[in-house]
Amino acid sequence: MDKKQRRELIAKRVAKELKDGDVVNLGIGMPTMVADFIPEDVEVILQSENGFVNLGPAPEPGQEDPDIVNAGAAPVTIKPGGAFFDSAESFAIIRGGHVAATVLGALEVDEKGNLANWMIPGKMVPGMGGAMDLVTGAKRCIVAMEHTAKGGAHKILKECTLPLTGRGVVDLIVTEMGVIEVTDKGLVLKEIGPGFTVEDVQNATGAELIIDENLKEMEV
Amino acid sequence: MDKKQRRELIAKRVAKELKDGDVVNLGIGMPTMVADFIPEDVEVILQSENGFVNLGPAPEPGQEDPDIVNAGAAPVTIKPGGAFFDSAESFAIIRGGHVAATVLGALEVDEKGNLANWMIPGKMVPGMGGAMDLVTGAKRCIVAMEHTAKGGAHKILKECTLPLTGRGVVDLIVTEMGVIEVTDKGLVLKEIGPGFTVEDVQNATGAELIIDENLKEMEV
Amino acid sequence: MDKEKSLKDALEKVNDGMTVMIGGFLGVGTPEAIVDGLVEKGVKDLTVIANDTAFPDKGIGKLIIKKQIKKLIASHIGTNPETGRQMNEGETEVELVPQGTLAESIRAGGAGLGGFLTPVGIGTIVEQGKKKLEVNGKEYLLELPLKADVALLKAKKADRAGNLIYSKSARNFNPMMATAADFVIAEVDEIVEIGEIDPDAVMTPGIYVDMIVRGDK
Amino acid sequence: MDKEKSLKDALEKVNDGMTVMIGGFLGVGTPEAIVDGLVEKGVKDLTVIANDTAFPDKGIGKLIIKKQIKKLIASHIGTNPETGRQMNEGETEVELVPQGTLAESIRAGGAGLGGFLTPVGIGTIVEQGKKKLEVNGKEYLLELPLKADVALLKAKKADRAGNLIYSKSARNFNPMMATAADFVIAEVDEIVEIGEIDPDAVMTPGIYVDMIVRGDK
Repeated sequence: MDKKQRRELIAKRVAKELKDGDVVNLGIGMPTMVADFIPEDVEVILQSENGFVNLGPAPEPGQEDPDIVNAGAAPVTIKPGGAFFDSAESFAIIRGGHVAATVLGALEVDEKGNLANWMIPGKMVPGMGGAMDLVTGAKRCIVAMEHTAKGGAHKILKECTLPLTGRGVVDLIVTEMGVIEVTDKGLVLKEIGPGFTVEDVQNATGAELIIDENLKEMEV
Repeated sequence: MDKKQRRELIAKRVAKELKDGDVVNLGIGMPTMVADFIPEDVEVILQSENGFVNLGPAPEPGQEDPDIVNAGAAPVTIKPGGAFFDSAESFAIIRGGHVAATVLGALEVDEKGNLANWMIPGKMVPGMGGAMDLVTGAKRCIVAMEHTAKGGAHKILKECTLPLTGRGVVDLIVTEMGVIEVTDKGLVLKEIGPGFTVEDVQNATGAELIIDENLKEMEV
Repeated sequence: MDKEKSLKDALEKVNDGMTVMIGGFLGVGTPEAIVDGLVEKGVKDLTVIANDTAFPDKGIGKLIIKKQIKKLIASHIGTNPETGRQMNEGETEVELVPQGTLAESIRAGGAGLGGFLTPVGIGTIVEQGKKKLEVNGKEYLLELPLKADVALLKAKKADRAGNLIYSKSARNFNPMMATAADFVIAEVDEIVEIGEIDPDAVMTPGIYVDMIVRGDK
Repeated sequence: MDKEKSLKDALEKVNDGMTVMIGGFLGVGTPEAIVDGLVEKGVKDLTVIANDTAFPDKGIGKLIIKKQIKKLIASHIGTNPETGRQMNEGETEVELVPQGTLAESIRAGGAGLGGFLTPVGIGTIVEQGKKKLEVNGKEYLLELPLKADVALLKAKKADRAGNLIYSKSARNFNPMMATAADFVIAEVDEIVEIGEIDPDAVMTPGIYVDMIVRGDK
């Protein structure tokens, strides 16, 4: 798989986690791609933390409205039935548990469900934006990322080393190598990515994996 | 003076305290009458705590809108330039210091500026409604009331005996007998009502009055 | 997804012993058809969170008269003498809360806040049993969030996705209550198709609203 | 009372060393004409409270490039690399705040609250120096209100009384900032007469707004 294929695989698998009627916030980057793979018969309401629900796809070129952008400032649309609101209301929705799921990338995630994705001290400090609110407030937090960093460095760890975005917040990790659930007992490998062995996944992971007794091929 | 004249005198005098551009909340009852005596050249914006600004006078009979009422459920109007909002916003306005003055009646008020106007234990417990928020949040709290209760019982006291609406909140007391400012040193009689002597006012007051060196006739 | 249901469907969601928020200010902005339905259904032992108990023949006042409320959390009961009588005789538990604190507590419940600091009530009996904190030399009460099993709202207009528009001073407590209950039902005068409400004009986003029913109008 | 004034009048209200709130999300909903005026005026040592610093050539980013900001309180600076550079080299003090906490802190400042309890930031460096409280077995951070000397807003439309209507996702932080500053200036695309805005459609009541100026559009 090349990078594009890996990312599509991950986005497709995450899309299957979303249920009809769910209010979902997708992070910028790969998580945004998830929207492209939601089945026709599943109505997911996308929330954009800069202030609206029913986020739609990018407009046709020339049809951009400078006042309708996503949380990454890219031009988007609003679908019928949507609503705009201010930032206090937007985060009342997020913090108040009115978002069924948030999908975010990660720099590191660990077996306690801790998540680090907002800064690398001394190097990259973009700020947490709405990420801390989202991982704390959303009912379900799904990490969507490539399994390892450049050079194969582990991103799924026994314990995060970078400053946390949230403590014990992650529910599910979806990578090109598999689907991992965060449980009280540790990380449970539920599904395995196409072409990988359990050994491959364990070797690419910095924490011990519990292999689910019903381990399946990744459903995409 | 009969009761009606006393109440008009008080309302007229309170009206002179309101300045052009002030946002003002008038309590139900005599305070509401203040609106009738605001000079033409002074624009006061009345706030209604059930959710709007630019409260206007009662509508002509037959023109009532059931969805435009004041905080006492009486039909009113909204003047051009007004705005409706929800109760959280309404009390954000009040608590946040965006109301220049509130005018309320009192059961008791004392020399520390304490105010009691929301319950008589075992007898009348209507609830505080928005009164506690108003006396705490408004920049200025003006008590408008007849100087004594039925039978001449004191209402202006050394110390309130009834459960308080607010501690140290009252700035000014306006009665038919005079205008009294609440200061760090105590109650200062600034103006005296028509036909009364200083002795009359002191006898009708349950706290010691400091007589202002520039004591004047009540301006109405 | 069409959220319009019948009044009967709505009434099935409210059962004995539940905590129910009901919108309105002295009956203005209260879902009268739903309240009438609750009276008829005879649901009892309710904990009701509302600004007031309106009048004996209007709004929440009708639930008081029928003694369907076990506990009331409100800011004002003076316009319905029966509420005061039931309180004084120990028939109904009444917790009186400053109006702004009530509005903010409901908002906090919906917004996932653990509480807020307000200067309102300092030096009064509202302090009783509450934590006091000093911030920058000023004393505040820590007030806690309120939540409910069901919220019953009144709006002027809804689309089928549940986006709501309120009318004038009938807005009052409805928008906060829409955020703070497990199940949210709005009684509305008018239902329009999805897309007919300008997204900038929406006062309560449909994501908060589970069911809409037509009022009598 | 007509609140329309010139851009020059507006700029006179913003001076060296002030704390200024500026609306917008990555430049969308930021008063660009006022920001350009501040750049031209060369006002300095500002404490700016805003969601982000947009881009080097847009919105608040321009004030960063010109080094007019002494301290920044924001949730995100990643789209303007110069902000990060100034922070890392100690040229500009940057306080990063979770976006929802920032919005709520500004709201609390305007609403007269002494603070609020949020679960956001628990277990992270956001905890540092903050009081923690447990409510019903859950841990919360006590976050404090934010206020400013001046708030600079962008709205689509105003009437001469200062009632504001925002456009789509350009609303963002503007409504809260309108409530939390001693002096509030809104840059708007269109000014209409008093009475031309439906009181139910007002997003920021004019009582919060001291001055309106026309933007470039």
